[in-house]
Amino acid sequence: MRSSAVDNGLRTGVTFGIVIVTMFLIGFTVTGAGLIGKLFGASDSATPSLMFYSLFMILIGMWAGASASPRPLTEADTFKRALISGLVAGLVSGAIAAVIGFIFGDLSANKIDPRTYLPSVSPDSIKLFLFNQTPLMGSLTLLALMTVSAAVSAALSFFFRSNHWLKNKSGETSNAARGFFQSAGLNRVLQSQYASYVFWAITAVVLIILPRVWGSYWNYVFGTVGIYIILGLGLNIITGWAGQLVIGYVAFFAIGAYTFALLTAPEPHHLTVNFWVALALGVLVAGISGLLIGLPILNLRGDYLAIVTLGFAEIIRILLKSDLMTDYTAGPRGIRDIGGPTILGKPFVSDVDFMYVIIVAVLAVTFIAHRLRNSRTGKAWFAINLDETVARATGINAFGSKLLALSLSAAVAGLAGALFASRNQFTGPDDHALMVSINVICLVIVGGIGNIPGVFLGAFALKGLPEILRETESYRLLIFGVLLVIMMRLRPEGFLPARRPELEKHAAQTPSGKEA
Amino acid sequence: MPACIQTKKVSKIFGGLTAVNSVDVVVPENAIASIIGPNGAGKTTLFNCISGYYVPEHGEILFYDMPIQGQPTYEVATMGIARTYQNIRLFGEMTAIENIMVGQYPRFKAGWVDAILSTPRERSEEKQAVEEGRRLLKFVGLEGLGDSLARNLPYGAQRRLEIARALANKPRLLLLDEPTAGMNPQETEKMTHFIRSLRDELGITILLIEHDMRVVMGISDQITVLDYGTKIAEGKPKDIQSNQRVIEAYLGPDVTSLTQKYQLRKKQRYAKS
Amino acid sequence: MDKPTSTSDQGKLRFGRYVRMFIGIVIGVFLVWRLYDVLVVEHKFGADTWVRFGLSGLILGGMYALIAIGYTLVYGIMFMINFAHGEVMMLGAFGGFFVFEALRFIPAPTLADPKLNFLDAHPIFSVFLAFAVGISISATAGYFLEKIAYRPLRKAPRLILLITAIGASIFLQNLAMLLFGPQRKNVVNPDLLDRGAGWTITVSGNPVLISYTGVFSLVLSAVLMIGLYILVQRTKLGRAMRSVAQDKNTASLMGVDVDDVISKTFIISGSLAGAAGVMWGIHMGLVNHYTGFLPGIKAFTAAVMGGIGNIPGAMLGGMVLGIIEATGPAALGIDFQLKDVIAFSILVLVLILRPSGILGEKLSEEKL
Amino acid sequence: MLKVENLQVYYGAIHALQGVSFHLEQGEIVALIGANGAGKSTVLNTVSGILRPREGSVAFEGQAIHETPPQDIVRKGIIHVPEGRKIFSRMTVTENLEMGAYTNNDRAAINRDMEAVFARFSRLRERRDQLGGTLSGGEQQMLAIGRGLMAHPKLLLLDEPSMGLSPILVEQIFDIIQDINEQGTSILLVEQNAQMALAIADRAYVLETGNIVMQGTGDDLLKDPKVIAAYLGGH
Repeated sequence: MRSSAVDNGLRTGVTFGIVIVTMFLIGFTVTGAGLIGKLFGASDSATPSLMFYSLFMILIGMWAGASASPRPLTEADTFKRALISGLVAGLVSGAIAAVIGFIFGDLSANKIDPRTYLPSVSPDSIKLFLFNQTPLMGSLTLLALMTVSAAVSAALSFFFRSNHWLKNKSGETSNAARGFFQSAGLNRVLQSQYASYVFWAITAVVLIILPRVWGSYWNYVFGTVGIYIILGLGLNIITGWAGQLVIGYVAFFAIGAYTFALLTAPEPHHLTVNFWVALALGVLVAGISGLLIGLPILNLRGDYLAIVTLGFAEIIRILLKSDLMTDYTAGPRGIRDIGGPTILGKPFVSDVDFMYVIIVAVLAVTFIAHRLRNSRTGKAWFAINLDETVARATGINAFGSKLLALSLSAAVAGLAGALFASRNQFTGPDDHALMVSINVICLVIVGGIGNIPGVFLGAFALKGLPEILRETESYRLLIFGVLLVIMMRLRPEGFLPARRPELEKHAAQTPSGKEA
Repeated sequence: MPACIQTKKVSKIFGGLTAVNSVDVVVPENAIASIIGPNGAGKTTLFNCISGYYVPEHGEILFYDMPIQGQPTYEVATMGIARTYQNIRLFGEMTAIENIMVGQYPRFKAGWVDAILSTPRERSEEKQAVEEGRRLLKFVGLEGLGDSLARNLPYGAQRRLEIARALANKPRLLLLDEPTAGMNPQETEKMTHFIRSLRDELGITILLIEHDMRVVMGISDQITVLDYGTKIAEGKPKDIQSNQRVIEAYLGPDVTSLTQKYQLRKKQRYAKS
Repeated sequence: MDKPTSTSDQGKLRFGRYVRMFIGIVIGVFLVWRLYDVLVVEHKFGADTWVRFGLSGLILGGMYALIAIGYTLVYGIMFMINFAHGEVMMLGAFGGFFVFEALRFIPAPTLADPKLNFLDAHPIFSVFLAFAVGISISATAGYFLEKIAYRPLRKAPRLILLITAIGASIFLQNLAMLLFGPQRKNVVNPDLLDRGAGWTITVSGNPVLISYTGVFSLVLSAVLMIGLYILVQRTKLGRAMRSVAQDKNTASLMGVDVDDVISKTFIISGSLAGAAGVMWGIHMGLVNHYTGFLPGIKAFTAAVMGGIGNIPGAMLGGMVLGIIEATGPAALGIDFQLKDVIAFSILVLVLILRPSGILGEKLSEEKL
Repeated sequence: MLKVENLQVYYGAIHALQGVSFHLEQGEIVALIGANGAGKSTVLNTVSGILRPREGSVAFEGQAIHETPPQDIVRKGIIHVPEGRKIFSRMTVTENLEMGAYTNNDRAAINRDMEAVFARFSRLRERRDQLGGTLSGGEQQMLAIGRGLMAHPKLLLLDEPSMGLSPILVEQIFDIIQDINEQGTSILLVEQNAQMALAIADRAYVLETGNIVMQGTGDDLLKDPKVIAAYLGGH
């Protein structure tokens, strides 16, 4: 059964109405306008201009209109149907927003500040929401803006979807592009060995030069990104390949960081172990703790395993934070003055130098992950992930394999933790909250679970982008939550899905007669 | 000939229900043996006991005179017992050749350290694995399909790939759970030949569960009949075909008279209307 | 027939059994030592203190039980850990808080007290309204959570559902934080339910306060639990829920609309969580966006402890966990800061040592 | 009454039904026979709405039902007694029967129907308060059929009712099937025990790898040499 155009519009309208009101209530309308302003190169001013706010609302209205316009397009779908859907969607969402806007505008006019209960709704944001007009005029403007933009966008999207000319044209161009690449033999060039040498050479040069030129702020940002890449690659082993979700991954990060910190900081144990030794020990202790924690729990079913690891992580964090451990781990205050790297006795602690350390670590872990991925061990992990029972029946010691995967993951997390502590020259219990794990899980999933380039993409998108879009800082976790839900629904394999290697073809291409 | 696999009074009980009841089966080396019986007779349960999924409550299972009951599944597999499943269970998200390479797992030694360092051992093993995988693909008639995902293969190809994966470990005993289920007569015919060639060319002992009597009677050296978890008959195909208890188990004691009774009742019904 | 009730994976059994035995012995020895130390050697607390702890444990346990039932119902029917369940409870707590705040602003002057507000003038109605609103909000949240986030994933692997639930949990928590601000809010009860008011009894010469809010919470949780039990055991909807939990396909062959039953299950568990949330506000007095997280995980622990999928088990598990948490730090002579460590340790230990829970049947692996 | 045309059903990449067509008239017993994995149960699951066909149609009393969800198909009078009985093992016998009458809201009528089921299967009356899981195989099969009857089926789909039952019980079950049919319920029967199925069926279809390869009256197929060779064990 097909829903009528009005129904369709009504449903979309209510959804978008709620979204707009929520955005207003959490102050995102102001942030959104600011983001649009930034897009157009406007300088960071405290109050975004009315123009950018209008543009922001128009974009939302157009989105509403586009999603309201009927899909899939059949013969019976007429232009009228699309227009009605869009119009209704705009009208309804606009009306919902207008009513709420009017209420708040009226309250504000009567000098009632809603910030006691809704701290994000400032008088400025109310004024902006109502286009700096009176409550009545403002809400009417809101209504009109939404209706018009939704209707226009519904009509436009009708044309885009129905217009065969456009569809064919774009198909042709992409074909043409592909043809060009093929005919020019670009593919072969790109795949040739020299190309990869050139690529690596350029990458190396860039990686050597960049930390020197872009200043300590970007070194800090990309240092964090690098540490999260390491964490992501580590989690990928146990979760992406072996298929065991570990929510409490941060526990191993904390173990690595604390091991390193306690060995190199003057307080509380007066140890000044060499950076490299402490780093190795941090990795080792984290790996062993992965082994020990894994022993009793790795036979648990997937979701139980996830929750148990969460329990472990919380226990470790609460213990670190408690007074009980103050003598051993410096308690809630954390550990200061953690040592930095030295090479041949020379300190190596400037932000540029440390960036190199992180780059080397990222490359090393990437290399290891790459080597493991399609090895015999890696295949065993993936087999366990897909069907543990059958994997066992083909001779794989599933428990042992999972234990190995968890230990390796934990060791990598230990490395990340040690680097993190060393770079910040500080570590405390709050560095190791559950949100670190959630961040890592998000970036692995968003990038493409089980895929190495996916981890890079995910880390840049989830740790790098928010640094650039500073306005969104407080909305970051909210967006993560939505992102997780949407990814699981639409694209659980992530933006860069993992690909299987082509072994048969590869073997066929190498002249097999020689070695026989 | 030595016994390849032998069960001695094996019983498996599920919550009070005896699924397999004191069953003795002896399969000589290099034989093709079948287990038949009505649905729910305990055939697959017996398979699961042999391959190590279940630990039988009573009895012993001997593989070349070595007791294997209670051994973990992966060790049973490593010793040389491979199996297929009634409802094909491949690693769907892996390619065909990778499925076979997982099957080869116990035969190779390279560990994670080898993988990271890319030691000569790991490189030569990997090369050997791919080579043998391709040979196996060719053997089961899937040449050229090695790089397609297992779940995208057609039904018949999936069945053959599953057997190829089982063969990858060079097993001495192969357990086949309804290898011709869902096949048409021509495909069944081919599969029958294929199973025989496994024994003749590779020297593998085969124990299979099968419902298609043409297949069973055609290739079995020995047939064991289970009913309600109990062995009710054992012997050569000819003996089984004429065994009264087997006929009863499959068709009921006086199926002819029942058939006549029901046909009569049908006639009366037609007469009425 | 061939569905296994017990699988042997000797590999893990052999390994696991020793590890588990070792852990069990270590824990046992530790417990005996600490209990002996605290109860016999030091004799730190009098009977009155234990009564006080026990009481607050019971009250806490009642709330845990209500939340735990939600986990168990949803797990029984969908085999998923509804990680966002704690957040559903938090929304209910906010609902109750806002009702009290709103009613406090409505004047209801009487001759005796011209400054009287509605909340104090009609406390019973106010509390009733708070529960009605809190429960409705949580029930609605549960309903939409299932409909928007979980329903499209009906056939997806469990891990995908779990990640979705984690996503929903993060979303709801941060939404609440952005909407209502990160600071804690004091829930101002009507005078009748003042947290300091109650009956005083004397135990070994010392007074012990039995607060009205505590008794109220305990009674209400008991009533709700009994009501739920009757709903599940005696009504048509309850039968439908149980049938869907056992076998969705067969249930639909009986004419049961599986989607509808799952929706209703989420509404019911949301309602119970909402009730627990409002109670939490009334009894504990503080509400913020983080209110649901810890009780949620602890209630999950309780559900697992009682055998997940088992309703009486969830009730029992909640009660036991509440009492352990309240008396544990004192009984073991450790810092009260570490009471959450006790709860999490129980979570970890139960899952390691007896994942089927106290009342649970042996968990059958659904797929061999 | 039931008309199935060109049914195409897939499990992932596997083509389980490759264009199955058949029909069933009011009052008939129609049997589907074939080897394991031939697609018999798939046909029943598609008719009762658990599976959706990729192509083809199922019509019941002239109405297309192949896109109707199972719970609504039940309300039209098609009751499916699934393979392996699938009784609710953690519910009592009475509760199982009440589940069968789920679509009925008339308490008195439900009690009458339950009496009728108990009259037919007296063993169930003795065990009315026992949990379904504690019943023997034969009792479970009776409960499954009784549960199906609680919904007043116009068409009863029976999947392997004789599976795992001793010969005496098989005879009882087949007697009951005929009784039910003579009281006016049409029956679509899937059976491994081809001999018995053909004996009671008015008409039958033979399935092989998702295709219907033979059809005819039950009596004719019983005599067909090809059927005898393939499905009757050559006796």
